[in-house]
Amino acid sequence: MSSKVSGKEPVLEIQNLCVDYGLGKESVQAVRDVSLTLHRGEVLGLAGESGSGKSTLAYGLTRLLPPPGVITGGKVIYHQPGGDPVDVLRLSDAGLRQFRWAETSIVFQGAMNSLNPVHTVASQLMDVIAAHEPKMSKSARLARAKELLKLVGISPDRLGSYPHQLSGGMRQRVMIGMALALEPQVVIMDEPTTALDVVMQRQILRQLVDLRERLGFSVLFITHDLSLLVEFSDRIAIMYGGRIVEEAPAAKLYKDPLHPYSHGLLNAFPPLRGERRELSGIPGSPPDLRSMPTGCAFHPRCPKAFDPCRTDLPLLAAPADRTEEDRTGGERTVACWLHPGA
Amino acid sequence: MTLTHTSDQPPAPPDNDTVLEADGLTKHFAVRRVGRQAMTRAPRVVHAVDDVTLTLRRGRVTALVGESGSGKSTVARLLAQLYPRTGGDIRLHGTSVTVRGGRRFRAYNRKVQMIFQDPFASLNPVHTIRYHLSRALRIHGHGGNGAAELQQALEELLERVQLTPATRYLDKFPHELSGGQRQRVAIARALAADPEALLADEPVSMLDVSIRLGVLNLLRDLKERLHLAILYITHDIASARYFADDTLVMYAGRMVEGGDSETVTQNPAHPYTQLLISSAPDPDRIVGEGTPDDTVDASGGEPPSLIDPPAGCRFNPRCPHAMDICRTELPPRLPVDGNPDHWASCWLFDAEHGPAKAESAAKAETPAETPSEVSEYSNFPGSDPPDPHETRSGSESDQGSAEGGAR
Amino acid sequence: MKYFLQRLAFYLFTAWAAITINFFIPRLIPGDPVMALINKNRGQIDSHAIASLYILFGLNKHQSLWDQYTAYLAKLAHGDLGISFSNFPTPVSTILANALPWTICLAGAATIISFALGTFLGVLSGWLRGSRLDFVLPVTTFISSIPAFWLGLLTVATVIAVGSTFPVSGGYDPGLIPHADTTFIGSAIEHSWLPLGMLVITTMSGWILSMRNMMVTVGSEDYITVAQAKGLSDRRVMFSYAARNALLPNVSGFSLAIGQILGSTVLVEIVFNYPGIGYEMLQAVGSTDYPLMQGVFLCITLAVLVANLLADIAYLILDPRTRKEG
Amino acid sequence: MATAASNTALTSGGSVTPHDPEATAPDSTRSRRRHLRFLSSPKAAVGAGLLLFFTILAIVGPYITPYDPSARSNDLLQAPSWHHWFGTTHLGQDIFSQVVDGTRSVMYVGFLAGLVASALAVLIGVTSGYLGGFASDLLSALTNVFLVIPALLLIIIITSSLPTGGETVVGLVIGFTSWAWGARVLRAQTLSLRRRDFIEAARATGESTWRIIAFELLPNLSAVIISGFIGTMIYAVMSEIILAFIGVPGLADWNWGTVLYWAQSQQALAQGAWWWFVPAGLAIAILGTSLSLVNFGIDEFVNPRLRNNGERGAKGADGRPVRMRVGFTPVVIPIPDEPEAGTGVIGSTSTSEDVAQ
Repeated sequence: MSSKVSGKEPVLEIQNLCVDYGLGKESVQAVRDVSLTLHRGEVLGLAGESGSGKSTLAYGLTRLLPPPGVITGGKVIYHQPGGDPVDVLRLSDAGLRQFRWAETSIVFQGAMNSLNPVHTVASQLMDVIAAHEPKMSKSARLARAKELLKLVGISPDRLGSYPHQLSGGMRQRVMIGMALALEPQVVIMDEPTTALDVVMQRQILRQLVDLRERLGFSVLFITHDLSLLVEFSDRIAIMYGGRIVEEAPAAKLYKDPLHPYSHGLLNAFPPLRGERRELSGIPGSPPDLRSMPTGCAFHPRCPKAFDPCRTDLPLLAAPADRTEEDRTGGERTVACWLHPGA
Repeated sequence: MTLTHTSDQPPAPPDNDTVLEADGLTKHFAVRRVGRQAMTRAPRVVHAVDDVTLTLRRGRVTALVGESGSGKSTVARLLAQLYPRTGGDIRLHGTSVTVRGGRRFRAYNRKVQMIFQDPFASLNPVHTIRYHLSRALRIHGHGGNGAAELQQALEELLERVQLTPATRYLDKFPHELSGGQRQRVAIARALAADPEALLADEPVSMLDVSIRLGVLNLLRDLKERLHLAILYITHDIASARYFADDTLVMYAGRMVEGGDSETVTQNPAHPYTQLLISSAPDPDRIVGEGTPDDTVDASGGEPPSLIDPPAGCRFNPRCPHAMDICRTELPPRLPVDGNPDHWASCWLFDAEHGPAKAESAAKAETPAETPSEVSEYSNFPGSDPPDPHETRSGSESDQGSAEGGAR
Repeated sequence: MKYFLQRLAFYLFTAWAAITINFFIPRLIPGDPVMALINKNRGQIDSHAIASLYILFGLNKHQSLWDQYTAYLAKLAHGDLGISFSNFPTPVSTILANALPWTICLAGAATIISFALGTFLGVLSGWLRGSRLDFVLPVTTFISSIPAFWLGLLTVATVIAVGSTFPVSGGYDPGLIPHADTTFIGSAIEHSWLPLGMLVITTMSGWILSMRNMMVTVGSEDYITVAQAKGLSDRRVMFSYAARNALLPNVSGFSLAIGQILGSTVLVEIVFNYPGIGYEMLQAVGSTDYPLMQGVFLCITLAVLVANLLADIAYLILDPRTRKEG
Repeated sequence: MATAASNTALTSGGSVTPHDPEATAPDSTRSRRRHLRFLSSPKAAVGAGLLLFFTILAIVGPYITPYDPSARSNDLLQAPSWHHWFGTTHLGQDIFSQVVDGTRSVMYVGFLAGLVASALAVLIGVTSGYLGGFASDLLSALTNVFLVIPALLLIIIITSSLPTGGETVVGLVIGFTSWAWGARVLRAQTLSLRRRDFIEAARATGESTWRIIAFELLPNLSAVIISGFIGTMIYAVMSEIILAFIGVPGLADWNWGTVLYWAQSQQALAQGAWWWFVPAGLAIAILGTSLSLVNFGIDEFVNPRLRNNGERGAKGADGRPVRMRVGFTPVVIPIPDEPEAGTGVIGSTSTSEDVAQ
């Protein structure tokens, strides 16, 4: 939403990350050569339809991707405040355990299934604290758990509840509270509100933005709902076919999308206001990872496709035709032959 | 098959003729009582749908908007006669119809067909597209005589939903198609009956964002060519504005507002509709610095339990304008701003009880787009403890117990 | 509590059903079962036994079926299961009272050990899927297909072949009199090693396999990924998150297993001449001692019901979703 | 025994969930046809092969035995030899012939009981799952009663008190007492399928109830039904052998259980005649294993989570073999002889040099 916290200091740098499903001949590439930087304190939105690789990217960079996912290349550099940068992909199991949640936490799509059904909310809030701060006393952990629930607007007498006793919205709040338990630098949100109703969605997002301003963490926000991202994030990256096709500050992307896919996505949401006009969405179907089109993966659906699109892969670069403006208003990149790099 | 014979039919009635009507439609699901409860407690029911009245007209799309659990899908299934109703009436061309399976059911659903939300679940994974469509054609007597005619009918059906060439799709299994293609097959299956009314239960919400509009546009195109009456059920009020001629808003099993889509979305009258619209994602909205974001809302915007719904207006525990009467008396349909086609079930629009009428009417004229308007809704849904179910156990766990009883 | 009462009611109903089935079986058999029995035994049955057989089978033509049924229930209520005619005139209840403790101890110990061990191994092999522990799968599949009694036969043969003096027969040393002293209990424990071992080995595989499958299935639940994302220790994720949830279907599937364990126990007792119910069962089948068979059936059924009730209580404790409303 | 298979089948019910459209992992198997696909699992293939072997043996067994299994000879209690592959009994009977001849009885009872139990399970399970209401509760209670009552003892009592025996009677009795497990699984599956949209959609299309059950529901249950059939077969084979072993009268002269019965009753153990009981027991174990393997194949087919993912032998970033684990996605070094990871997947990838121009 507001861009007042947009620092330029990187906190998480993804460099040329590649993620496959499966090994050997049967494998498909779900994320291809993705580089993305999350800055301290910002909300970076990641949009795309199913199969675009946005969730795969999020799980891949935390190494939480379930089998048969494998990471086949790249680096994920985490910049500790006041410490040396670490490559998350090179961490040992123990190192990774220590790193997780303390530095980056995740809120998953299905709050319904993210909480262990057989343990109370308190026990699940407390076990993560115990795992990372073993010296903390039990009463201190309990106090912290109470504090966390209050933070997300849930009455502390809910501590003894089991997940099934909470509504969907409350569960998602509990997850957000849990994500903040160790005051991480980065919170990754994978469609955190998709399963919720719009009213609840807005309340939770509001709360999140508010917490972000108070606590200063960065958010990687993943959703298919681009209209939501425009409203709630500082910068937006659009993924298609496992690659990032455009990245720009939210307002800029909304006003002047460069990639035809971004343009199509923005036009896929009928507006609530203004003129009622015929919209078309994007023709065709999202690509099949097993048989990706050559060249630009979007070209079979692209209304503006021309010759190089079918054969040559456009790389993400600052568009030559927008550079002048972008020097003043912040960076943007796009992977499209209509806007080749400088 | 039948695609051409629409023109042979007796003079087609003009558009806007009433096809299907629901009058006071009510559905209560029994909650299974277990053990001791059977003796001690009164029979408990989930008030899924209460007193829903709506009209589907030829060549018009009517949207039914509501959040999950508001009963909107139940309305569709009641209209499709898949569930028996608890009360109220369903009239097809003015004739009351109650069917429960058998021949009369087929006769009814030849006129009224349904499209389901999830195209990944609504097609049987073990059957080909050909099987699905042939069955639908045969059941409704549109299969023609012999294989050649059937084949022709199948191809025409698929062409209608823009799956061409048809032969490429006929012998595929559902899992070999994408979501959008499956939903088109599901639409083709509904069209096989040559219906007059189509009940579309969130037909695009499971599809990828980029292809949703394609399917909606297809439905609109079909509506125009075949003069279908369409009920479009959705939780996305923006898509209702885009696609539907009329929009009805449901909250907790009751209808709260209705009217022309443009009017309802631009001048929402009922506080719930206003909340819904102010909550919908809207990239045009600029959230200003002055937004009181720090008013953390304690309970979240959760709808009430339908087992024991609040008395009076069901929205009263969350309503910022709630008056005493809202907690006791059910508001009737009241016209909004003297517009006979725009109504709201809200006491604010009652001449006698609406002290806030002038204020809210003024508000309704200026749609919720200024930051101050938005901020008003950020803190109202129950920062006070109005919702008894919220504090006890979430409404979902109540439903859980209902299901748990049924096991 | 509600759940518990429901289950209790169900078990009472089942007990009634089993008793009633027991009542009807001899009455549904075509022809005169008593004569058939007498013929089978070539007149070796005591004439008193014949009379008691007729009463037992309810072939008393003067009584209506309902009267026979109520009389049968009344007898049962007094613990009267009739008189065994292979051990005439010992009452069936006496025989069972002597045999039952042996079986309960053997089957109970076998159930607990095999469940605990099998579940643990299943948790490990499921959690470490794709590791060297995968060999567990084919091995346990094979073992679970071996009848326990046959494994018992092999063991007995081996023990005899190697000339060991390890006890392979009976429940205690022949010279001892059943009594609660250390010599006797020591002897009883020593005699129970082999039958117990056979039971544990063969029934454990079932638990391993089902637990492994459940671990694999539960492993892809979101909350496991969340637990990993939280950086919890591997042990905590494995036990407190994965195993804890994977255990639930296994506990609720207990009713299937307990019957089979008791079935296996009966057979193993036969092989090891163990003085439990199974051994009596073999005697009963050999001499077509009908009252004894019925008694054994009722006894085992009741034992199964009690075991199931215990499993339900365990489930109640383990799954918070079932004890929602207290 | 059936425990493992049954538990999996019960729990794998959850796997027939609506397809998740957001799933990012492509299911490579989806593109293939479904029928008999479970045989692609090596476990299932081995199991099916063994099963076929036993089936053929059951058909031709009695015709290919080298000796009459009941015929006595002077070779008393002999160890396995060229003349008597599995040795002889105390009466000089050829044990190999007994085992081969006995296959038919075992397989027949297994098939018959499996068929009867499956038919009952489908009838009761699907009906109670689909219909709902009081009748459904009643059938469910009946199922649970039969599930809890120790069936083996019931079978022993019934068969030993029946005046006439024989394989058919034994098979029927086993079938009639062991349907409950299958019925419970089918009921659970039917309940979950009934809520699926395609059943409702079929109703909304105007299909009749019987057609929905027969053409929409049952094909989706086929894996579970087959799995139940095989589970019952394992159980029936075990039960018949146990019956024969404890001497319940009325069974055929020769099956694997009677061989064990004579071995046990003639003190084969004490005489060190291991050949008397080892072959029959092994045959039971192998048949049971083969059936279990087929069921594993079906389980993996129904519940894709159980399938092994990925290939073996790949090396991780730390040089050790890759093991797929939840929560720790492996980081794999691409195989060196490939110039760039995944170039094979994209038809023609332009390199960065191309773009730079």
